[in-house]
Amino acid sequence: MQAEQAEASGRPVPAIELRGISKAFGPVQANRDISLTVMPGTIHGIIGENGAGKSTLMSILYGFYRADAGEIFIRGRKTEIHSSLDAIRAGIGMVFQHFKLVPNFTVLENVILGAEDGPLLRPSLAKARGLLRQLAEEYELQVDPDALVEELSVGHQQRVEILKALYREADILILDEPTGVLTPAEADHLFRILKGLKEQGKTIILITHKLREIMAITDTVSVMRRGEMVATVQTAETTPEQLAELMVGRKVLLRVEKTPARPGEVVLEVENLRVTDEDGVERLKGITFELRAGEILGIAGVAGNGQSELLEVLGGITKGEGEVRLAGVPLALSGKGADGQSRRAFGIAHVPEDRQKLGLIMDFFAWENMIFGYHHDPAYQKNALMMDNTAIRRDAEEKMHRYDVRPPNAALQAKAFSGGNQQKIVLAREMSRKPALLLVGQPTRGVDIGAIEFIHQQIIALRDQGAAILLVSVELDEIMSLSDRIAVMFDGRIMGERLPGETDERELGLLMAGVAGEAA
Amino acid sequence: EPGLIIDLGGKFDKSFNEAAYNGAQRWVKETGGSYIETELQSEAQREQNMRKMAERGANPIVVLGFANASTLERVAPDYPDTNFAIIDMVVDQPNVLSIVFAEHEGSYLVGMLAGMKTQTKTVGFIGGMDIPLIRKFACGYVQGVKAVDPSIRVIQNMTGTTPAAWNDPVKGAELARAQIAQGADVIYAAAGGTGVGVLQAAADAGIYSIGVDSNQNYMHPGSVLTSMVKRVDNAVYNVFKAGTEGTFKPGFLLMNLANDGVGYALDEYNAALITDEMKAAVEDAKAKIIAGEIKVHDYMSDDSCPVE
Amino acid sequence: MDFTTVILVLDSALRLATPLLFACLAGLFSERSGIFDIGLEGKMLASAFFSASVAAFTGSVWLGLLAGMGASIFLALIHGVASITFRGNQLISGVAINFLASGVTVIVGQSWFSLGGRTPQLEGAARFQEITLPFAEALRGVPVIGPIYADLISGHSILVYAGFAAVALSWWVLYRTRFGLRLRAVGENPEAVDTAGISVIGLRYTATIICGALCGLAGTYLATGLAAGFVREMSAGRGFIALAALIFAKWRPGYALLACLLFGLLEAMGNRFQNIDVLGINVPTQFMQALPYILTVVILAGFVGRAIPPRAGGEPYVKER
Amino acid sequence: MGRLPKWADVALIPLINLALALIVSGLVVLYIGENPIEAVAIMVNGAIGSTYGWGYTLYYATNFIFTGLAVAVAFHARLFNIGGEGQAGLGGLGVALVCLFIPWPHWTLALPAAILAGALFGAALAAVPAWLQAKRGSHIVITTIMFNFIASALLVYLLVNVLKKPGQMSPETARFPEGARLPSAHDMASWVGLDFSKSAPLNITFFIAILACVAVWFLIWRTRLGYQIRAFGHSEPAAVYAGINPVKITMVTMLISGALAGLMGINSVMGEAERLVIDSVQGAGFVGIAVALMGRSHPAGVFLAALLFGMLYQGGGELEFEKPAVSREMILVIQGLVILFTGALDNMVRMPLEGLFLRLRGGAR
Ligand SMILES: Nc1ncnc2c1ncn2[C@@H]1O[C@H](COP(=O)(O)OP(=O)(O)OP(=O)(O)O)[C@@H](O)[C@H]1O
Ligand SMILES: Nc1ncnc2c1ncn2[C@@H]1O[C@H](COP(=O)(O)OP(=O)(O)OP(=O)(O)O)[C@@H](O)[C@H]1O
Ligand SMILES: [Mg+2]
Ligand SMILES: [Mg+2]
Repeated sequence: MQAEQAEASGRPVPAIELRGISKAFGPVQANRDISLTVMPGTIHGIIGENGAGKSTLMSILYGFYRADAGEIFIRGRKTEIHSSLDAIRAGIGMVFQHFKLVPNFTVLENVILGAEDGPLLRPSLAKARGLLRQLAEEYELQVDPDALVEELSVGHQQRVEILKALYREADILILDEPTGVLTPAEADHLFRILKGLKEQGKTIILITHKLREIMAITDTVSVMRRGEMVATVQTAETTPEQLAELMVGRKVLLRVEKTPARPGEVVLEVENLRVTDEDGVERLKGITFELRAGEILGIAGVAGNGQSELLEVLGGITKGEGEVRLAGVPLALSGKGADGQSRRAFGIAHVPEDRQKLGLIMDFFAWENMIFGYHHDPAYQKNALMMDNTAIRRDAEEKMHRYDVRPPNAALQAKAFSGGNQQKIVLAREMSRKPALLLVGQPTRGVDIGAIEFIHQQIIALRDQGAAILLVSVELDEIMSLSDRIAVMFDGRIMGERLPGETDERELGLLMAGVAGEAA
Repeated sequence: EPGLIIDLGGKFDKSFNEAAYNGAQRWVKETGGSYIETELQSEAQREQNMRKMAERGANPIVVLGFANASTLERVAPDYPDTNFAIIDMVVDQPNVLSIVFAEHEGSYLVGMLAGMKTQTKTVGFIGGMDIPLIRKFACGYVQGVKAVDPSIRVIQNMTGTTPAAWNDPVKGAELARAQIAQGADVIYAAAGGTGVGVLQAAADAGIYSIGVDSNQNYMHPGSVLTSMVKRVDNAVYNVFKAGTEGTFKPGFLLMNLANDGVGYALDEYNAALITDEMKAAVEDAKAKIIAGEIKVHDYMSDDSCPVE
Repeated sequence: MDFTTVILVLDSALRLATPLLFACLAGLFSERSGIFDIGLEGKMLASAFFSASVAAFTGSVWLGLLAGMGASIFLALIHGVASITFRGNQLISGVAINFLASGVTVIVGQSWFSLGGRTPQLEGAARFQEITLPFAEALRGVPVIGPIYADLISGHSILVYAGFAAVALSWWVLYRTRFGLRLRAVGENPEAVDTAGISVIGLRYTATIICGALCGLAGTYLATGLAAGFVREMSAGRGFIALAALIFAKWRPGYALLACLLFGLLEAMGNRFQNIDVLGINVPTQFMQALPYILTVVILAGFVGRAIPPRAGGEPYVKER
Repeated sequence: MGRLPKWADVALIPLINLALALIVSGLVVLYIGENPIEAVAIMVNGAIGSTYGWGYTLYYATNFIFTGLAVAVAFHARLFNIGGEGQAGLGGLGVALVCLFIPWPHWTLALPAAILAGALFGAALAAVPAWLQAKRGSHIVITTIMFNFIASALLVYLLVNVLKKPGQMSPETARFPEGARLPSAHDMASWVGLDFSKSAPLNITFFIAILACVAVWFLIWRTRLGYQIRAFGHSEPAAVYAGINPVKITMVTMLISGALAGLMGINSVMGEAERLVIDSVQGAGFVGIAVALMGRSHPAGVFLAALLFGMLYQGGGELEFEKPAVSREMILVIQGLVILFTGALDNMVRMPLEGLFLRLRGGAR
């Protein structure tokens, strides 16, 4: 009925229209009376701080969660979406923030899961193989159909998710923070794909924290804050500053303010460092560099080129060979002393890339997490046997205030915090001890811009207090704006070093792609 | 009102406990009396149930099984007016009657039958757990077999080392098959519920088996050669009867071949299997044992067996 | 050890492996779907009892089989309701089912047969008889192959062959059908299944029912194939051994066959070689009886690496925290 | 933050669960032709109606506390120790050896030595599976199952061939000498002038069990080792990141777990039987799994669950004694139902109840 009206009036029918959607998780009101209209054949961006309710809203649209109230119209028709099956039937596909793939299945198996043609697999697999090849060509979505998903890079896993949606003939595609885990090159590639899809007439909803991306690719953008939809504007008619303000409710600095570095003594010397993984593959093939006090060395590179291994071997998590000296003292790379405890005793702090898997115990309280790794510290012991929980809590609460963790309640479990705040807990723990060397991986992954600003300020403050900082990030922006020196890694080697003022993204991009040296 | 405490194997273990239960039931049927009965569920209940019985006024109280001895030793003095009877063990207290069976003698006789019946000169023995009581059975059996022909081989197997050893007919059957494969054509099972499987496997393979404790001849007529009966039922019946008639005498009672406390079962189910010569030979040996002319070595006397 | 002995030991191993195999496959389906099941033992016991009872009543082992599977599926559904619908602790539910089965079988058995929880001995058509395969007798004389065919391969109850078929079928279902794909997926990442528009609950219940059916076969074989009637607690820990075999097998049907055959073989050897002398010293029976378990540990430590269970195993699927 | 008031969470729901379990049990009791209400009365009265009942209830509970704590401690490191049965058996052996072969002048000296021996033997049996898990990745569930069998074989061998009094029928050791006998509840009550049933097997070990609960609580939630155990249990990669050594934690946790199981020997072997018999554990190792699961691996929960199981054992025993038609298997069924309803079907009651409270609160607002 509505569809007919709209057609009669000559306006195009919205691809999606949400009216009055509300959803509560127990006491948390994740979505409050949200209305949203997305026009067909457009790319519609959604931004908002961590926990604003973006993912929840999209999960409702996809039938993963059930809304407490509200209506959904797809192409003008009121649609009941009770399960993902309903959404798939309505032509909606979704790429979740945390991928929903079966890790030990092949790409092909993941793609056909739930969309098989008959009770036997063989015909489905054959058909999917053909279709996948076709899609790959059409949209630059190349991925080996027989590879195990767990062995793919994150970028490729994402392609599998997109292929899954396209295989189900989705013409409305929702992507939740798709670039959070991608390298710039991968992100560019994704955007090309999205543009291609748009040209085919598909509708795309894109959730992201990166204003640059919003500006670059979307047609329309909606802003969410604390469960509510606060604005929807045409991208062409807005600015990043304005969006940031809408999101956070105050003015945000989008550029990092820092003074030039004043490097001091050499703190870390790494010589011919090698790491071989369990399968016998050499991951680090002889790394050599130096890092001084009061200096940030940014390691750029496409994920999977040895940056993770570099952090892990320096942090004492994995074994390696070669020579590493901290303030002149050699560090054990295998056997006794090659563990996280000893590294911390040396004053090495480590903010791991994967905060949920390594940096935190999700079921522990914030105060327990605040001493994780430092549980031997005499300040936390009451006597030879007992830990001093009162002191630990007090210490934790103080740090949570200082690092603006929200809510500053040390008695909550880590999993109760949003991603950005989880990251702040890890940073508070590792940075507040004034380490001689800070290893930090992907400090702002999945973190909203308000928090990014804060985290960047803290890292620079620590540098200015004289710490040496090794920063690994796949965000070239972040590397460019924070680092005092930039090293680019490719295939387990350092391809070259640059000063941020004397290089640009293009040159770094070439180095990251393995195009070596001065020729670039 | 007499009392009966059934041991951990359970009332229907197809052998020891069940025989006791049957004895009590026979007494009920014949006298119309009633008695108190309880089954142990755990080791700790031994003392609990003995005391409860006594405090309830049960008299006499029959406890089954050697495992109760040291508990009874402790409990009996506290109830001097109550009479106790313990089966399979000697407890030296003024109000306790200890009833012990000469299982080795009965086993000797069935061993002879096995020795005479075997064509392959190989017979088998399957016990539940490798404990002294079972060795006592085995030792008597082997002596009987060797008395017929010292060249006959006896294969001995035990079922296991956990309580499941007494209730695993599947394993019993498998052990029997293994023995059959090694040539055994008569197998004596002294393994509680496990024996059910032994008897079954023997029947399936068309060889002979020997039951234990109760008369199990009826289970596979034509295949169960005989059963080494241990008249626990008689013991319980007699104690109950003596108790109610006021003739209960504490002390020591040996149930052996002489007083039909043990023996081999002969009935319509196995009549065809036991020839007259076999029967004569066994009866002869039985008489000699009673007369003391044949001494069957009791494993318990020195924890060893002269033959293997 | 001569050739005949080898054949006979292997023959025994086959029989002993079969109940383990059914139970192991049962656990495989359940755990592959993400439902841990330590109640295999109880389900086996219940099905042993009900199959033997119904076979005793009706004289038909096939009706017994149906009853055994029915009883086992019923217990499996209790497990399903507890762990799928009510998201209870799967280990607790399994433990409870073991207790229930131990008790109920004897109580009901006593009230039906008054044989102290035993069923009457089964005879004739109330039991699964051994099947002689075609030409078994004719080929017996052929050296090597003859005895292998006639004594080892031929002469088992139909359920033994069904056990082998079940392995192949399980493999095929798991890796070659849509259902298998979804089942494997739901044990690894139920969210992937859910977002693909498939019911996680439906899949898990189906797996649970298959688990029940297979445990039913295991129990039925115990009571009507290997033995001829039910005796209380006759499963004698085989459900736990099957669980061990499942881990050993890394949750794969082919390996499950190998693991169960290995356990069967170790037990058969333990049965066969209980009394041996080593250098004139008589090895205690107890040592020989413990040997299968010791060897299991040795093999596990020496040859089998880390076993990674299905990732979503043991955790109820909860969408909203 | 919970959706239910605390009192409903800790008291109301368990009580409803228990009631449901008893109702279903009642149906089974009806089936065999007995009066279920009378049956419950007998059970409750038998379990806690007299010092005698308490004496047995708490004796059983003591066993279950030890085996339950053993499972619980291992659970915190995400290790599933099914070997409690064997570890407790071997612990009993250790206790027996110490009591038999050292002439103790007084129990106060014998007890610490027996504690040490029981713990040591229990830990020793857990050590091999622990080491194999830590070093070789051999699944601890399999290895501990296997070690139960190995332990029972060893115990049977020793009791039959080595420790048995010669010429004695039963495979059990001699009774421990006077100096190695623990004071029973009766003795202890008489020290303070109270009267306690003379026959109940409850003994001083009960207090050791309570101490063990406190010690485990302390270990898990107050010490650095406990912190490391919990962290390792929640996430092994994170533990490695924090410099916690997986091999060390696996070993230490399993040794503690085995030692706790081994301590059960103090109660059953030294306190009650005063000799080592075959199968002295009697399935308490397996009950310990249920106890730990129902107690949510928390020492207080383990204590309560052990108490509940103690009551079921003792009350069930009385019921079986009083009612000839009720067999000991009936008690297994009741236990199974209690485990099922209170442990696994918790949400069946919780979910509707949460809805109810939410509506009540909403109405109040
Ligand atoms: N399954 C859930 N159960 C309970 N609370 C939830 C659940 N999912 C989300 N929430 C809560 O709902 C709120 C909105 O979460 P949501 O994931 O939608 O935020 P978001 O905008 O996607 O944040 P981010 O940018 O960090 O991804 C948060 O407070 C979150 O903690
Ligand atoms: N405050 C500290 N900071 C860093 N390292 C420390 C600190 N205190 C102790 N360590 C190191 O941690 C290791 C273990 O410390 P310690 O011996 O005090 O505890 P522990 O109880 O033996 O450890 P665990 O609980 O792991 O057995 C040693 O290598 C020690 O040097
Ligand atoms: Mg989100
Ligand atoms: Mg230490």
